[in-house]
Amino acid sequence: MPFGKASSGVAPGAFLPCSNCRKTIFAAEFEANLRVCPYCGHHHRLTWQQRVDVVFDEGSFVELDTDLRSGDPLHFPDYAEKHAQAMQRTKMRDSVVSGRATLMGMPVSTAISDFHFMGGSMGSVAGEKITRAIERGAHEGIPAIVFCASGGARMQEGLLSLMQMAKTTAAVEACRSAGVPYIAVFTDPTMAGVLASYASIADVIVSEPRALIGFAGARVSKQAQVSKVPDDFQTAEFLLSHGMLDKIIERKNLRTNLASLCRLLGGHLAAVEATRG
Amino acid sequence: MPFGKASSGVAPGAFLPCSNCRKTIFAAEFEANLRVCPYCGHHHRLTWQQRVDVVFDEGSFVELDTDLRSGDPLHFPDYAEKHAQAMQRTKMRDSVVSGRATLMGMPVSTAISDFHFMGGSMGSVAGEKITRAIERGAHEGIPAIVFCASGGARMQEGLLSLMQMAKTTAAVEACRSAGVPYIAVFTDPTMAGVLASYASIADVIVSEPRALIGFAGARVSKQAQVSKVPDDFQTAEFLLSHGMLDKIIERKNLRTNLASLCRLLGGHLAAVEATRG
Amino acid sequence: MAKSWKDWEKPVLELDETIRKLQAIVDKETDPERKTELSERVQDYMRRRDAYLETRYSRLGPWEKVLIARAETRPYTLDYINALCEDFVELEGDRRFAADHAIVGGPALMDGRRVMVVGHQKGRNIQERSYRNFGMAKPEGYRKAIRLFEMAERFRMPVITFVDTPAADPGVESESRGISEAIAAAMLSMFELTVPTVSTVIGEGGSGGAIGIAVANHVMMQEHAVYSVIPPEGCAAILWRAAEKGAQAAAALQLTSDSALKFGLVEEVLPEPFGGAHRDPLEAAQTVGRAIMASLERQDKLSGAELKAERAARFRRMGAYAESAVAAVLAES
Amino acid sequence: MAKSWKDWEKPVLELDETIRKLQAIVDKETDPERKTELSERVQDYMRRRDAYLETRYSRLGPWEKVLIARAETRPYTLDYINALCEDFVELEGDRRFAADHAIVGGPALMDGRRVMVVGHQKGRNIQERSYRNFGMAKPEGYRKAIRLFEMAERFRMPVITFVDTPAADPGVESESRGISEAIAAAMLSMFELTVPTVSTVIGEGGSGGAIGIAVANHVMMQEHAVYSVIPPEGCAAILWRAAEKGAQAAAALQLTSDSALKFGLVEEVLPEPFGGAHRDPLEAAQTVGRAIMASLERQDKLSGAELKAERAARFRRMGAYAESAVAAVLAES
Ligand SMILES: [Zn+2]
Ligand SMILES: [Zn+2]
Repeated sequence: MPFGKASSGVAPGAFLPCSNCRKTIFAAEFEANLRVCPYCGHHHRLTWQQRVDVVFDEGSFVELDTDLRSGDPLHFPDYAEKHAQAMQRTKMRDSVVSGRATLMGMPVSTAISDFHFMGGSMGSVAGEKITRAIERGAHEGIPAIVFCASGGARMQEGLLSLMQMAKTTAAVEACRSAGVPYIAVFTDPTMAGVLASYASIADVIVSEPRALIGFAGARVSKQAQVSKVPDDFQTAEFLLSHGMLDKIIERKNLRTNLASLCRLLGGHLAAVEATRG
Repeated sequence: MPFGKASSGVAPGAFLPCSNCRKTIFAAEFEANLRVCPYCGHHHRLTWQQRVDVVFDEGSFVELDTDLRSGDPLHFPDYAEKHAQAMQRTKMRDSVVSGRATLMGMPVSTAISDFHFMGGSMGSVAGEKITRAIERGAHEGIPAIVFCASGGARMQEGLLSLMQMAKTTAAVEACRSAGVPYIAVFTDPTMAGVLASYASIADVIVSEPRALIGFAGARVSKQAQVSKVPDDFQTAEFLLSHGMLDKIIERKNLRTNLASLCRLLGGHLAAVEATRG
Repeated sequence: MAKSWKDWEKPVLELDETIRKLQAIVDKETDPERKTELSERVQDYMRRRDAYLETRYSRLGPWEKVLIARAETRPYTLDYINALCEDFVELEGDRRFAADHAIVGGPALMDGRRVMVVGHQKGRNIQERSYRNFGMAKPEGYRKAIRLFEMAERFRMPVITFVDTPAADPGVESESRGISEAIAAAMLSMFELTVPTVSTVIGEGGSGGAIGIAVANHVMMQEHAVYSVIPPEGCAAILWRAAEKGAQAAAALQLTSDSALKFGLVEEVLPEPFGGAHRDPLEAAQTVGRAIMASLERQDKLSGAELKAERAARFRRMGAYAESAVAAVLAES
Repeated sequence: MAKSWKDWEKPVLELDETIRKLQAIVDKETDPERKTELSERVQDYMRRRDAYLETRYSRLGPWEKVLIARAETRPYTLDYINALCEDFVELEGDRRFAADHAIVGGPALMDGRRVMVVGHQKGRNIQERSYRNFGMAKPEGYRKAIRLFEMAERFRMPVITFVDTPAADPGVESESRGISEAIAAAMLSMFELTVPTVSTVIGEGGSGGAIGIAVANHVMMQEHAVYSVIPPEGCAAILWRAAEKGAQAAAALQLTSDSALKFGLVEEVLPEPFGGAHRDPLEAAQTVGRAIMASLERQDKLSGAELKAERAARFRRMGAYAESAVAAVLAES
């Protein structure tokens, strides 16, 4: 089983091929390198827990909104089973984990999508958690940082999932009105309904290198197009050159770069003002 | 002397060629047709007085700011002479005439550029008149309508002319803050420093057909470009298709269309509120 | 699985034609007796047609509603604007890149009120469809909408939107110019408004492309309109690798107006004329117009801050989930 | 007419080289007497060089200032940012069309203060120049600037801009995407700010491309910078159909810092180090930094509304005209 395909169950002494360049590497070295291939630089997907470890101060993350449970409002074919399987496999309750943490000492509110749970798709629970994480930033005056990893809206919850796009956008509006920094980090992949809502309207948007980012599945875009599709279409690099991103940041620099941004945008001040007000 | 080259001195019984299609037409018919060629539809340039006649309610225009006189702050070579000649030839004091009028009964504030005065260029006096016209709209709560016909900033007043771009923009900001409609009408030509300031940030921008509109002289743009230049480059039609204009309006419909816009945007209400406040 | 609304409408269209011809004969007939007899036949045909329509339209399935929502005879945004507005000045510019003809908009006078109207626009024939890009807006369409929303805010005009799009344009160009950002920014812009807002889904409410201009205080769907997170064919392609199972997916997605109402995602379902909006566009428009005006009247009583808060709260409560420690334990046991 | 600042700087550059070589010899010399003698020669060369520079730079004509303002060794925006800011995160996106490298910007820490820095950026070598489009920004550059201005407003950060552009990009693409609108909108955006603003012309203040990001409460020019309504060559081409008469046009346009100060169009002229900013970029940066901080300190005492009003009033009073009925009669008689 190549790296980047699963998140656990590999003995640290094992060595396995990179799913991108196929070169073989020790599991321990891979983990030490934050799951970035030392040969090809490919940033393999992280679980939410690994993301927490990479970015936040050790032991500072406190999960919130843990009692939220998904329903099956449409009794959509196979949804209940798929959801139960995903819960069992990932030990998560839905595709997003939200909470508080500190980033180089600064308190922040965060929501982290995990692609391993039903492709990180956004249904009612994911939408609610993201909304609360951004609102928490607005209300407490601490920067909100969201980590995106999602195929888009969860179709099994139908129109309810589409409405999560608007709901999360309302939270962003609240954060803007409060003058609190809101930062989005795009990771592989950030697609469709997630990209077309809270993700794309952050004050600052950064991405990990070579992440897949797009509105439509590449198949759909290419079908719809007579003209030539660029080689780097729907990659972070493509988006950067088209003005949609502010910066591409390697995983190892994410922590310090995000801390810089929070400090420069006054994330440390907003909390003080929120307590005052 | 073809039509569109001069604004007066032609006997009504005369007939002359259209400067665009070269077809011959009676002066009286030409004037009756608002100086639009009945053959090719070319909208020939108007003097400010003709513009007033075409758009506003008969006899409603009252000129203001008539005491403003240009200086020659840089003692720029030949400027004083050129300016004096233009004054003599056009009977204007500078390239812009400003004032109040009514448009199908609605009071409006207006500034009209006249290309016949030094190419409609914007120096200190033109900038001041445009600024006052827009400010008057803001303060009195009546729509501000500017008619553009200019080659750009007047280089003979140096940096002072460049600053008119910022000054007129400040007036637009005042109009926006006041919630008063501000409409720009582009006529042939609307260029450079005028286009890149108050003209392009109107709430609504309309243009006469086939007007020349651009930032750089076509010569400069084409020099700077390796790729192919579109046939309709820098025409009103080009700008419309590129999202820079809201509508192209034939001269004969300008009056009713502008009145519609003023009414729909609440121009008739703003005045009432301004008196209240 | 029907491919077009005409599949079941054919008998009706044929009856319509027969009635039309017969009526022409009636009109010319001079013999009073014969005239009466023929008239009765016309009446009879009409009764039969209406009976068919009544039965048929009262039991339309989700997929059939999809087909009706897509019908090329269904009234489009500009039809509603023309029917409901005394004055309308279309403003084309996005001030950024291009005029997008898949979204139209501008200030208008509706029932004597100044309003800002914005809506997706489809085309009826081949040229029109291409000109309107099949009602699929590009980033510039949404950016034009934002400009108009901001203008409405500045001049204190209610915002009225009409939703009717299969989806936002998914092409390479749209991606290059940030279709996702444009949709998200359009929603954000609507959340910022302090003027009344009403959105009506008049045909296809196609996922992100639809919600981009549907963030209103009051959202309505016409009886036979559909509103969906994904086109049913796309859903079927993903789930069952079979786009032709669209009807099945349409049922699973519950994309009809009654479902949306049931889940509290729209405030109101607007009844359509007998046999669908396309059989009587004027009546359809009047129903829509009355509902818009009624909502504006209600919203007029709220302050700008209240309107903004109500709109945010409206979307804030959407979602189907449980939250309690007990539910959590139960779900995991 | 000189074509480059090197035309008169050549003797200086040669002397620099001689001094450098001689100093290397001095450093290695072990004989104390010989070392002293050589040292004195170095000192003598330096005195002569400085005397030349002093005379030369105290009587630079307008055209020579144009050439210095364009010098490829002159410090650019990023040089000032690097010298003056402890932390700077460049943000590239315009969220519309493209990343424009002719304008750079982002939040930074300057003298311990959070500020938003935006400036034109030129390149030094051929690749850099092409990457930076010669410092000529396209619409996306100005739209990125607007985004950063709005962010500064949201997070209460002063806006610091550096102006250094021959002109906005005049190509067909820029026209297509609305370069005029972008410049005007950038000015409008600066007028809307309620945070302190400082702009410094550090090289070429080239017409619309410059003023687009120079709408500040406090505008400064470096001693040898130029600020003009039109490039002198363009002016000469229009007036005398001879672009090569740039020097003549430069004089007529009065595009130097002392003229701008005289006409009240800038608040402050910042002295440059001996022989120009390029001879001591660090000292030049420190002078700029101190002036920025002094202005921010003054502006800190004003409220947001006062800052906005002051900025509007600053530009409102610009212009040279007479106004009185008497003047009118006299002018016409
Ligand atoms: Zn690899
Ligand atoms: Zn003609």
